[in-house]
Amino acid sequence: MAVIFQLAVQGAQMLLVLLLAPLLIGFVRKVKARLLRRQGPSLIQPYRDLIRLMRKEVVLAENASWLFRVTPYLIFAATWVAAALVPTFAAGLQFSWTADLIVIVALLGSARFFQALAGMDVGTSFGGIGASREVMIASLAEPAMLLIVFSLALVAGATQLSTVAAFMGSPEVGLRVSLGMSAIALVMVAIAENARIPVDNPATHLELTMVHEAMILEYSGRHLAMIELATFLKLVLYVSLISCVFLPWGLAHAGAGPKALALGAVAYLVKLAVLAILLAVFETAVAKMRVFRVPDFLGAALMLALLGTLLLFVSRSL
Amino acid sequence: MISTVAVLLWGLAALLATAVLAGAVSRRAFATRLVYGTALVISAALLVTVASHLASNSGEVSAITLPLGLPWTGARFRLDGLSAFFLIVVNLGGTITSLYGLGYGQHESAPHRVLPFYPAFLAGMNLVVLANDAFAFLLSWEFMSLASWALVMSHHRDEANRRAAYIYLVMASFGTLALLLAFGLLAGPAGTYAFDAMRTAQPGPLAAGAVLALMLLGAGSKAGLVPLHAWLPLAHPAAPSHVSALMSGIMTKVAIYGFIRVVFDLLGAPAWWSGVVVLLLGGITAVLGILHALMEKDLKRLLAYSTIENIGVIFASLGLALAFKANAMPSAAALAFTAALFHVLNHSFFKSLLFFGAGTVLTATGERDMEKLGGLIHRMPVTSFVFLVGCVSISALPPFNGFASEWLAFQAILQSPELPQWGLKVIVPAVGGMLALSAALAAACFVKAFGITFLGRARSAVVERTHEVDRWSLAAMAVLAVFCLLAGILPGLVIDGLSSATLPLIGDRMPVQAAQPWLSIVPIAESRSSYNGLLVFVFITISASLAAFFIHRFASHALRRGIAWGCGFDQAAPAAQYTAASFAQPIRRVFGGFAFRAREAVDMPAPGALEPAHIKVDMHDVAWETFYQPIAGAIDFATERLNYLQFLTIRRYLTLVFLYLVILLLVLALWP
Amino acid sequence: MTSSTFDAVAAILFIPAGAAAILAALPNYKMTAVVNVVASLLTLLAALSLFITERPAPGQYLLVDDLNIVFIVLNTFVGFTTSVFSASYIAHELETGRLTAPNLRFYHAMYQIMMFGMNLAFVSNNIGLMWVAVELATLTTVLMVGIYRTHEALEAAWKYFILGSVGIALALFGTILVYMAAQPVVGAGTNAMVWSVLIDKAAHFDPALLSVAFIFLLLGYGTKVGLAPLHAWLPDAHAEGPTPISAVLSGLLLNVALYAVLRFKLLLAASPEAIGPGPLMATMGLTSLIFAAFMLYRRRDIKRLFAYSSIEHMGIIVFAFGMGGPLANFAGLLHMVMHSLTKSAIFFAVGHVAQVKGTQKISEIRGLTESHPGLGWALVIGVVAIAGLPPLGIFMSEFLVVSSTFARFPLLAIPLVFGLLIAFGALLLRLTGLAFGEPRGGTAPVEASYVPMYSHLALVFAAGVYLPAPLVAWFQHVAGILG
Amino acid sequence: MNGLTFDIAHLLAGSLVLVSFMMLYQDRLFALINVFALHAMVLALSVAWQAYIQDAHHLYITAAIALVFKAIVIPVGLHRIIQRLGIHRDIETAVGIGPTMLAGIGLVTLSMVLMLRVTPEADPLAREDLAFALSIILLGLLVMVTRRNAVSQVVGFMSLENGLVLAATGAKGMPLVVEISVAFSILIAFIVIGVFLFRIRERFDSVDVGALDDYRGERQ
Repeated sequence: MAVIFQLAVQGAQMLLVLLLAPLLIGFVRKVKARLLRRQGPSLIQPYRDLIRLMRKEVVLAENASWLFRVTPYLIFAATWVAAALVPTFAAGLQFSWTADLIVIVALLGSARFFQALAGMDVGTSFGGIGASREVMIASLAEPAMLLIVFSLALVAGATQLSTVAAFMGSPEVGLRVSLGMSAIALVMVAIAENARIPVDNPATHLELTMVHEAMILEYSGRHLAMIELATFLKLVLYVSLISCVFLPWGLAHAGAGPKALALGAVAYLVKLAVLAILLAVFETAVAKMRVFRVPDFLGAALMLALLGTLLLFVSRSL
Repeated sequence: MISTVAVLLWGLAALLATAVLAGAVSRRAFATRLVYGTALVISAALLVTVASHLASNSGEVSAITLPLGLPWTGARFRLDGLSAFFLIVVNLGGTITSLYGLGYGQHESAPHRVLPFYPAFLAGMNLVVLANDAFAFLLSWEFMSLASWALVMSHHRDEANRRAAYIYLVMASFGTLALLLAFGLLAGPAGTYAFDAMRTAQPGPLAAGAVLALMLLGAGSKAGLVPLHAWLPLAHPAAPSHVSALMSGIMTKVAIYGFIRVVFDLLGAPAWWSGVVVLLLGGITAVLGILHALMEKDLKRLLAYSTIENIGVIFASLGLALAFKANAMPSAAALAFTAALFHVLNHSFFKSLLFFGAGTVLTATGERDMEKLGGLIHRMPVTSFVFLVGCVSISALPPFNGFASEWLAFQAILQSPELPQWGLKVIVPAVGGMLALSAALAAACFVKAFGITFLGRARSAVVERTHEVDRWSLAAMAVLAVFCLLAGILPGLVIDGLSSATLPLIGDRMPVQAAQPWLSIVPIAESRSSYNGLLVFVFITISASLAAFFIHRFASHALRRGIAWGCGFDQAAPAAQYTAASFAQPIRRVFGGFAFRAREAVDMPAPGALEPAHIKVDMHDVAWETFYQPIAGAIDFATERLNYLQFLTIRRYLTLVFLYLVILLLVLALWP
Repeated sequence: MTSSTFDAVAAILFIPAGAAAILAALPNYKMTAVVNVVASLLTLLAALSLFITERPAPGQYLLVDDLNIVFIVLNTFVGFTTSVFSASYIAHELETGRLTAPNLRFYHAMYQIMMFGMNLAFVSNNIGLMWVAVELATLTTVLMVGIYRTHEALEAAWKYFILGSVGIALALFGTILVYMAAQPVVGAGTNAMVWSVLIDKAAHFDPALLSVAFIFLLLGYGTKVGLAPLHAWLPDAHAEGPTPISAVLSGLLLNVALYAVLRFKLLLAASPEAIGPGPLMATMGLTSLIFAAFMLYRRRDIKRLFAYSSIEHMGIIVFAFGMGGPLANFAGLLHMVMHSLTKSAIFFAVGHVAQVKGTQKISEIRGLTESHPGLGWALVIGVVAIAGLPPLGIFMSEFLVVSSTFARFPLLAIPLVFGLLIAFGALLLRLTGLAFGEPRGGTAPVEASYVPMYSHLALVFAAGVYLPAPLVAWFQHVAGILG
Repeated sequence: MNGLTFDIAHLLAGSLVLVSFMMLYQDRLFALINVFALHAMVLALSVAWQAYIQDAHHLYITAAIALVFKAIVIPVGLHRIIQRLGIHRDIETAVGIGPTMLAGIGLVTLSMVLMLRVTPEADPLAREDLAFALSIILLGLLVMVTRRNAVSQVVGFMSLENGLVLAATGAKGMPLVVEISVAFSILIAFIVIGVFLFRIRERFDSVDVGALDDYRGERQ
């Protein structure tokens, strides 16, 4: 019985992230539009876009191989699984022990790997631009992310997100300079990973500046829908990751009663909204940077993360 | 009851006999099939023997002493957990490589230069792992080098190959001499060269430090530890591809075995700083190796450099194990050690797979230069698929095997806070960062390798004519691909298998994983960290197929082929694609400065001018220029100076004799 | 019984001497070659018979003990194989007209005289006699080195002759000094020159005299061992003489001189106050090793190359004996035997190469494994062996030398290893050029037989993997004698 | 033995060293050869004296060889060669006379120091003889290395060998002395003939580099 309930919760979470993802994007866009004094598209516009894409026919480049057609599903699957493993409203779900933070990061890595390959499959220079820039960004973002994971794990003594979240919620965390650094680094990484301004502009299609869009330039129809959805999921993932690690309040524990779970869900939605607004504000405030400034940006993130890790020992044992 | 070692030795004797036989018949048509077939059978037999030995009585030691080799020591051979594991690695590699050779060998231009040495090489590697005294060890070690040297030399008409082989063997014998000195220290003045005797004798701290340093020189130069790696990217690609696979995938592991055998087994309790040294070397090696790989456009050289990276990862884990062992943290040490061994196994899988892939590409197109390839995925579907699997595994992406061992290594790194020494506390996470960086770069590197070679459009005419290669090669690669997946989704079983190797050396083992629910792996406690490759795999498959199902159920099926978007220019020439160099350019900009002292010189014609723009990049192999060239220069200088002594007149020679006599007499006169 | 063994010793001496006389008389060269082979074979058999028959009591002039049996057997064996090789080789030289029939007769006669001289040096129990014998062997080789009568050959022979003569003089003075040291103890007369007597009484000799004596002996005989800086004659003598003689020089004559040095080392070691011979020899050995290693790089003549490698290996051997101790001495003996076998095999190969390619210039010889597989691979094996790679014999001795040295005197092992590595680099570099690459030079088939070459290599290989227990016990005993 | 015999032996040996010095001083070939003849003569005398005091009659043979062969035959032969080769007027020292003399003195002192370390119990005559012999040998070598000309190097070698004979005869009851002196005479004959046959005019070997190359095979 309990197991069934657990499974239900797990499934609920999977569906939740899937359904919330477009909404979050819509919300961010809406807020940005409002900050620019525009009306902006409606909140559910992303859903409409996805459905429209589904209906459209796929125009496949002549040179596209099977890899090109399989990739969207792989990306979607990898991202979805990863997103489903991050505690959103409840920690310690049935399958949370399947993967810890490192695995989640790696899953996103696999998604990126295939996306870059797909970008190169068609054999245009745009795909190449996108792929090479993407892997360059990743080659800095991933280590930064892992160092963040290290410092979290070294504090909480675990890489298991539920445990980390529980620990961060508990009073013995205290206020640590290194955690602050990790938080900042995590935000920076999240921005880079989700191809947001100032690293990349999700709205642009100016060839020379785009990174993520360049890779998926040749995608259309249902394939594009899959990829778009995966991108949305990724944002949700990072937002819920930040929230569950650095704002773990109200996070229910699976197996807790429906009431706690509902409470957790509400808390989660609030966190999402807050972070989305922050993101929108930030994005409107800053300008996109040149591609070759990105390494400095991420290098800073990397250094912060490393510093955070090293300072741990100072701040803990002394 | 004949002991397992004896059986194994008989097998090796058979291998050597095959080598001799091959020498006799190597120019016949049937020789290729015969030799590789025999090697296949024998290696498989050896594999089965070791496996059954492990299964029947794991950890039990079986030793034998033959009246060969060093007279008063005899040639001693011993099969324990560690050697059993490495024997499995070696013979698994041997079996599959022979299978591959059955097909690939048909395309060999000079079989009589490959066939005799191939079985000898296999036998040499086996002997190193079995050897139980210094002499037998070094003899097999150098025999292994010699056989592989001959194989590298097999296409000797190419100047580059000759140079590669030369540098390789010089470095190899440098390593051997270092090992020789190390064993000299361990054996002591009495010359007790048996490993059993060395095990009991405990060298002093200074001697132990010297031995560690010498082992790093000796085994490190064989494994390709920076800065001793210079020979590796030259020699490995120069050999025929299946031999490259053996050298890169297996021989480097034998070198690692040597390091483990001496440092973990013979040397006794390590000092904590030894962990620091090995850790740092490992981390630096990993990063530099993969950066070099990223800059390569020769497919096989790229693979060779990535071997250096993986060696670095393994050494880092070993250093971690040393550090934990030195601080009496057996469980953590066992974790790190297991991670290292696991990665040894994995690397032997996917590196062989990738070299096989490169070999098939080479036979199909005759090209190693990625800039001339591209679009092979249409011509060679199977090869490209298995190569893709290899790329995913080596890039440490779940749910494949490369990730599992990488994950274990990270888990081991996370044990570092318990270490008492501040140096270690600080260095271990830093090295962890290096490993993370190298993993990310590895992914980038193999996106490039696969993307440029197999994807996109053909960059040269050769690709149009290519087609899929023979069944043997494909079978070999398919088997390895399956192994990569299995080791990735069932890591628990592998970890349990490794316990028999870990237990005797570390004194502890990782908790039994097979008992875990759903076959997930849990290094310490589920609450701390756990990973379930199987479930991840299942989830991805399910959700992907769910998505696919959903799409095909509800979305439109319409599909149309159209030309790719080229800013309005239709059918841009294949040359317009990204090349390997241009793909690596952003990363070169980021890391090239310190790693290669890379300089870019762009001459951009004035706007409106019609002449093409040029970009010139010059990169330096820092290790080569810092260590090798000065040494070569010094030797050259010395020879030049001394050479005058060949051209003196007799009177001058007499003067030499005379002066020597007078000096000696003076010494005698001043003798107290 | 004793008489029968004395026959063995006598045979070792008289067969070559008699053969020399016959050969000097025989007109036709084919016959001479055969006689030469037969005589050498008989000598070898006689030497082997020393094992089965009981040894003669050391007399005033002759002595057979464990130490010199090693040398005698090695000497006669290589002498025999070389005679087989030279039979076919010299015939070819005759066809190409580098030699004439009279030359040949002279050559074979000299060959036997040289064998006689060397055997005499080994069995002589009298330091004066030993001196005479060594000089006899030297002078015969001088004559054979100059046999081609070319400018280079005469040049080389002359250099060899002059430096050799000075060596002779120094060695003689050393011998006289030993006598002077012995005479007050042993009393005047021949007894004061009998080694077996000297070694017993050596403790009472005057140490200062002995020390001076040893220095002169070391330099005198060391000149013939080819230790740097006394080596000058060696490379040219090897390069310009007929190849069989190069093989004999490297394989045997150096050993003869080495043997003399060893005898006197023992004598000196027996007298406590005298200077220790060990450090002196170790230093000279190390110097020669490193010097020769560097000299290997710039060699353009293939025979000169391997001549320098002989200097290098003599350096290793002398170093090993200088180090002393059971391990090092064992290694030294083993290394000496292995070096003789390998180096003569290499010179056989080089001889074939020079004949088929018609040149000794390294730069003009390429891709032997392509053009002459049998020959090329033999050369590869030989060089691999001489470079000290397993599974061949020299590896074992170098293994023992290096490891034991490092365990005892780490600081000495570093230059040793350094020298070995430098030499290895040079040899391998040249080998790569010679054996591999696009074939260059003549492709004429080899008439001469490969048998001596391959039999040596086979022995070296066997020794590298397996040393029969009796041999080991025997060597260990000898190593014990050498202290 | 009584003082007189000792003194005579001592005197002869000492004068031999003195003659060696004279050889060092010569820079003309003829003069050098003449001095060497004197050297040989003194050697003959001292050997004869040794034969007399040790009443070892075989030593007379050595003395005779020294007198006939070294003091007469060889010098005459060398004169011939020199005239044949037309080099009798050459001044041919590689090192200046002065330094050579200094070096010679150094060598003599060295040999003295070495030999006086020998225990006094040893036969004093033998001791002195050894000291002188050693210095003669070293001086002979010095001549060899400081002279460029083949002939004078031969002369140096012969004086060296005289030193050996002196030592050998000084050693009481040493066997094989005669044989050795004979052997050496033959050796020297070889050398002289070699010098003559090979027409080695100036030196044992040319110093002009071009010639060196084709002589020594190396260096293309």
